[in-house]
Amino acid sequence: MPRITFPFGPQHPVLPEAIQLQLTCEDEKVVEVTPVIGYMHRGIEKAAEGNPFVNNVFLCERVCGICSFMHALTYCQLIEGLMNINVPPRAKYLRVFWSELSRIHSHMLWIGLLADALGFESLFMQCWRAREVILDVLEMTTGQRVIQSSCVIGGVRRNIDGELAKTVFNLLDEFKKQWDAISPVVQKDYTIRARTEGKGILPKEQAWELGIVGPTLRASGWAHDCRLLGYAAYGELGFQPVVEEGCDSYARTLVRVREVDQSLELAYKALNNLPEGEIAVKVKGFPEGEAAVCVEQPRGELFEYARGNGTPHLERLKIRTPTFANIPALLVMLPGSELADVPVITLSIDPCIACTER
Amino acid sequence: MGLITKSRIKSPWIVHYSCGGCNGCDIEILACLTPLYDVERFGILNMGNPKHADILTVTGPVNHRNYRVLKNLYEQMPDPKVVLAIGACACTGGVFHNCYNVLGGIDKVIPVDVYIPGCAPRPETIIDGVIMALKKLNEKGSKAE
Amino acid sequence: MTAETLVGVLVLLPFIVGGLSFLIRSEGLRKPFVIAFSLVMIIASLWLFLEVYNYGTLVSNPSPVWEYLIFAVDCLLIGYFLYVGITNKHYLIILLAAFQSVSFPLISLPFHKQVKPVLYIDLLSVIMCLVISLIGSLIVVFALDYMRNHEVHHRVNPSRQHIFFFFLISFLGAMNGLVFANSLFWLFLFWEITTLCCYHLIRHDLTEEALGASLRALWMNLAGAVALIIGIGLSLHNFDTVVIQELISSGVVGPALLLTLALFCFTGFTKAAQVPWQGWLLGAMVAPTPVSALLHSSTMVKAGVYLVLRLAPGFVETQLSAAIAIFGAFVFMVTSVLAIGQSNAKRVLAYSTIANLGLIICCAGINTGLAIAAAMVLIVFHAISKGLLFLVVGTIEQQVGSRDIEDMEGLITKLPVLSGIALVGMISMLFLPFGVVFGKWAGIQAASEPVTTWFFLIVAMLVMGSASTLVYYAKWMGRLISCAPDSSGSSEVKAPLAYGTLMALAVLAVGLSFLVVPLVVNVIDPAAVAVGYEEGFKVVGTALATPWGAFPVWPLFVAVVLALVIPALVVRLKPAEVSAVYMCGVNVDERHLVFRSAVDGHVQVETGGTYWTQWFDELSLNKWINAAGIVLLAVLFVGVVL
Amino acid sequence: MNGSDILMALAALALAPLIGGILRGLDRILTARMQGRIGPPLWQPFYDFIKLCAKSKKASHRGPVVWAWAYLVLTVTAWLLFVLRQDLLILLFILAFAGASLALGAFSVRSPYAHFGAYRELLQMLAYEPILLLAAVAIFLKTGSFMVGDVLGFEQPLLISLPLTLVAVLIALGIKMRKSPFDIAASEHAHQELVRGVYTEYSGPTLALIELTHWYELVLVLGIISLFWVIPLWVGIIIALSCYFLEILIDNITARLRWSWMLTVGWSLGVGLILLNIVIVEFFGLGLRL
Repeated sequence: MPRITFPFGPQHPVLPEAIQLQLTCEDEKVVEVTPVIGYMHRGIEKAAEGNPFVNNVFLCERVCGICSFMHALTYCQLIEGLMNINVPPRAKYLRVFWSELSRIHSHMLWIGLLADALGFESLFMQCWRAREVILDVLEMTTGQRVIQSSCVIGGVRRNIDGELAKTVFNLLDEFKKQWDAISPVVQKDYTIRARTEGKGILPKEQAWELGIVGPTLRASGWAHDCRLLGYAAYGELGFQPVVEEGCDSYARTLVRVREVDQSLELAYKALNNLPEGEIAVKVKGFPEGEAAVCVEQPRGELFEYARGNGTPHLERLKIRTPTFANIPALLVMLPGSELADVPVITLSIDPCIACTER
Repeated sequence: MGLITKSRIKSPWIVHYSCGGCNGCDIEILACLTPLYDVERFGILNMGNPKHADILTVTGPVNHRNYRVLKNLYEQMPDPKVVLAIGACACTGGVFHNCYNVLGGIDKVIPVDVYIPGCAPRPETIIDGVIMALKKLNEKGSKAE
Repeated sequence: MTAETLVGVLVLLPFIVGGLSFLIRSEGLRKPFVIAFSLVMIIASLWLFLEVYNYGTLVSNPSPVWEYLIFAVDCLLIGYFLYVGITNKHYLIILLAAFQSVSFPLISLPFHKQVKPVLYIDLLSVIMCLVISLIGSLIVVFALDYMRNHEVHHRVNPSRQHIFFFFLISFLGAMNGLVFANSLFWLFLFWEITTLCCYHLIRHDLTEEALGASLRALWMNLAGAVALIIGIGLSLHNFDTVVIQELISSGVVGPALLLTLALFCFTGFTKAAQVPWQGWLLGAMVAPTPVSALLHSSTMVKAGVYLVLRLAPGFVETQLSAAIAIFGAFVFMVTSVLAIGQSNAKRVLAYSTIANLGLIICCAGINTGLAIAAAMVLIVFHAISKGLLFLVVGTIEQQVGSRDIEDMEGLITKLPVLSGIALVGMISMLFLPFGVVFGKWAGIQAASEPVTTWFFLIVAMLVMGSASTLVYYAKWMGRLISCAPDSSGSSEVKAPLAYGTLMALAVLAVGLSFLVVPLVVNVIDPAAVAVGYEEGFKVVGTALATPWGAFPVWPLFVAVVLALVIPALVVRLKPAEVSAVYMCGVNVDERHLVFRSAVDGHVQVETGGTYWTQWFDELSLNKWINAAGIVLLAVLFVGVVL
Repeated sequence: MNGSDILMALAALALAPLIGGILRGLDRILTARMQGRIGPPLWQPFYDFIKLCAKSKKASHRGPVVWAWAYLVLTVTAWLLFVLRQDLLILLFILAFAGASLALGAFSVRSPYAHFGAYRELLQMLAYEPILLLAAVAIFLKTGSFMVGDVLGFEQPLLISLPLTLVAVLIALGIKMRKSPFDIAASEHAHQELVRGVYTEYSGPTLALIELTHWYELVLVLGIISLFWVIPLWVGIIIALSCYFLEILIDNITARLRWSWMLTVGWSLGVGLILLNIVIVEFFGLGLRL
């Protein structure tokens, strides 16, 4: 059987980021996949050791520009754990609010990219248009569109109250209106289903064995979500993870679609139940000892570990990002698929290479 | 204004390469295509193939592995062509300036025509940068003729 | 020289020369001898053509002594087939040959009527004769160089070329005899001789595969011959004649006649390797390439379609005719589809041959003046182009060491002349304004006329087959022209005789296409008229027109010259304008198709071909296709009786 | 061919790219509007074309450039055959030659992306060729001729008796115009696994050539559609333009599907509809034959 071996990336129109998949096809069927990374590696963990620990918030949130808030949140929770800081309840609720908005904007972005890779241009445009509303909320409440820098050690930097809260509610309503028009299309459209159903199957058992995380895992039938740990205000808000049993790309799409609804609900809840009080506490001293923290990022479990030695500089910072855990899933899903499905399947784990390579 | 000049200014096709940034700028470039900003109004298309493109937009700092990719993409573009460094990292290395694997801004590898600062730059800024690049593109084009 | 002498030369000379070249063991001596023979054949056939063209149909009645000779040779042949069956323990062959050995004397011995005319040589016959003698002779000349190389490659010692040339050259005589014959007994004899030649030429290399393929070819062809004998028996029983012309112009079209004709057509289908008989032709591809070119594409398999075409006037406007058309169109479609999934060049050509024969049979089944003319056009041009393609593939195989299309990637840089000729051959098979596609065009036009109830199925199958043809040839052409920047230079070994033949055929394919107007108007149309049809084509301005369409010949040629020839001559790139291919930015350098991959390792780009095996898989499709073929054949016979 | 024919051919040569370019411009504006955007100016395709012409040449070797010329010249030939009211089948065969040239141009570079594109281009041709050829046959059955000239002189509108054929031709049109769900070999936008497939290795002036050819092709295909209502001709043109609009609409409400789906639709639905139409016309006498 004649073979076709070629590079898919690092620069490739369907990949917004630089990763290479070295593909070997027979006919249009993929028979071998070798993921090649290193095109985006910067060395953030090492650089973090050289920076004062307070500044690392800004470095960490630039691990990934899409879920930057989550990265900042994780790092802050890590240091707060290390230094036993009690974050005020209002800050916790605000953190949930921004986390969930980040999740919405990330999922909307993803649905758009999926539609784009499928050649469904108009859906891409509609998703991104709706996403702009969320970005407006983020910009209004934090001052920036994509890299908000609103989370600091000890709390958050900005408050949401009064007129601002009203505007935010209006914008969220506006988003909900747009989203309610988009979401049935994503779920029901014949062409989207034809392209995603049964593609990139990740069997339930295998998903667990490979240590897959996030929506990819939940689409294979596991109710695993770090938010169940109850960090920030999640313990008080209460929620059930979204689970799908389909194990295919369509199920992963559905998980994300339903998570947008869920996140919106959580955001409303968080904002409605904002406790009164301070939004940050002052940080004194330097981190010492070890701590680890898990946060559910849009792509799955984000794990950070730090060791402090009582100086302004951390001795070690370790970031394990969800995409790193999910790349093995590609090696299960891609072989045997058609070349036309490679973008769909690759996107279905929502790869964030900037995260993975740090 | 000659027909060629006018056409050149009205039809900038873009190829985008994400060097080693954080994605923030990449999604802002993509956002430029979408209804709120709609750069196709200016004839700007994201082609995804260096052989079709006039403008190379680069985000993120170069590192030891991707500088060859960047160079190769630049070489594959037919003349006249311009390069846009989008975001602080692409301009200077930005927040990653002290990372061990980062060489710095992309001007370490290829000539940059327009620097667009910001972390991440807003879509409006990016569009502004592209318009500035067009002037340079036309200068290069006329010089070649 | 009278016309009858010419006929004698064309039929008997090959046997004599074949016998002599069996005796001449020296290659040096054989070469000029065979070349001279080829010239004689070409001249004689042209001469005969002019005779018939100028003075009309030629009938000839050789002395009755020949009848005895023919009977004797027939018996010998059947006996030999029986012997082959027994020595190979091939029960099917034994069965078929035994049946023949009983039935043949049974029907031929009691028959004592004077057959008149024994030979009936009209324009259709001489067109076939020209194809056989002209292309056949060229292929024989080609074989001179080819077989020497072949034996060097396969380390055959002592040489077995004398056996090869004996059968190859004698075959030409048999074919000429076949197309001239009007008596069914004569036809039967020559039919059996072609079967014999085919059998021996396929098994020439004596490999296991070759032996198996030759036996398969033998039993399938014998099955056809059995149908022929039954047909002759029926003809004798019902009409008391063995004269083809009498049979088809008897005027009474009843089930008895139709059944006889259907049996003959069935015989034709086996020879033309129509579904479900395609297996023997595909197997026959193990034979040396000149055999594939001569027997299995341009001439012997044409005997099958010739027979159908010859009989076509006998079943005009019957259900049999419609059934034949549907059958032919079906074969055209399915074999074209099957060819898409093939990577063995000779197999692709074999499928393409079967498809084109199906198309010709379909035209014969449509059975209007236009359709018959289209069929003749196809016979002529297909013979040239396909003969050329087979020879090219053979030559490529000798130089590259493979007949796999995958190994022909980028051949245009390695073997520029040969690949150029191959491209000309394929373009002439595939695109307007070249002859084969002209025939296809005329065929579709003829099929569009609702002469039968099922015409819409016929035309649908024709267009689907036509689209499939485009795919597999274009794919192959794509392999040939696919160049990498680091391709090495030419390494061609140009054997003069082989290359000369190839050039001649390529020129013939293009030149005759250019002359299609005079060809059709002066030869093909009169040939169709001579067998009793109305004129298919007329000339309107510079175009060749059917009643419903027009084929502007030279404007299309101008277009093709402007489109391909001039750009190919004019377009040049400066060194500064040459750039590497797009490889996602990880090219290692400008000249090599290598990219950087994991841990900066260098990986060679592979660009293997695509065959869509999940759709066009031969094995899984075959059972359906064969079943459908059998059903259609059954319909053909059932339809006759109804 | 007489003087007026020559004049007409020259006019057609000059006008087709103009009309095709404007239609493409309209397409881009309409597409943008359907996506909630404003879109480029109407003349955008011409700006793109001129800009591409002014770019420097780059190619792997001369093969693809030669085939690009073949693609252009053959498509123009088909267009001229149409304008000079020649045989529809010949026209379609030449168009097939042109399409194959595009694939061969992609084949002639050893680039995996171009090769994938070329293979898919061939599959596309496999899917739409039978539809177009059969449509010509259906038209023949109504009008009694394959000549465009005779079709133009046919009194009764073809659409009345051949509506299903038009639907089938719409499928072919979608494939030919590279619109979703059929933009399998080369999508309008590059965000596809093949990096624009057959066009990957074309750049600058050669890409402009191909763009120009697309304009001719578009006008030709719309011209063929307008044959469905020739008296008065403006109705046919309106029908053709509505079909074009419909394609743009479908493009915007569907994702790209796989080649196997396309082939199934082409060979079953496309061919089936025309056959059904032929059967209805021929055997149930809806619309008498000449």
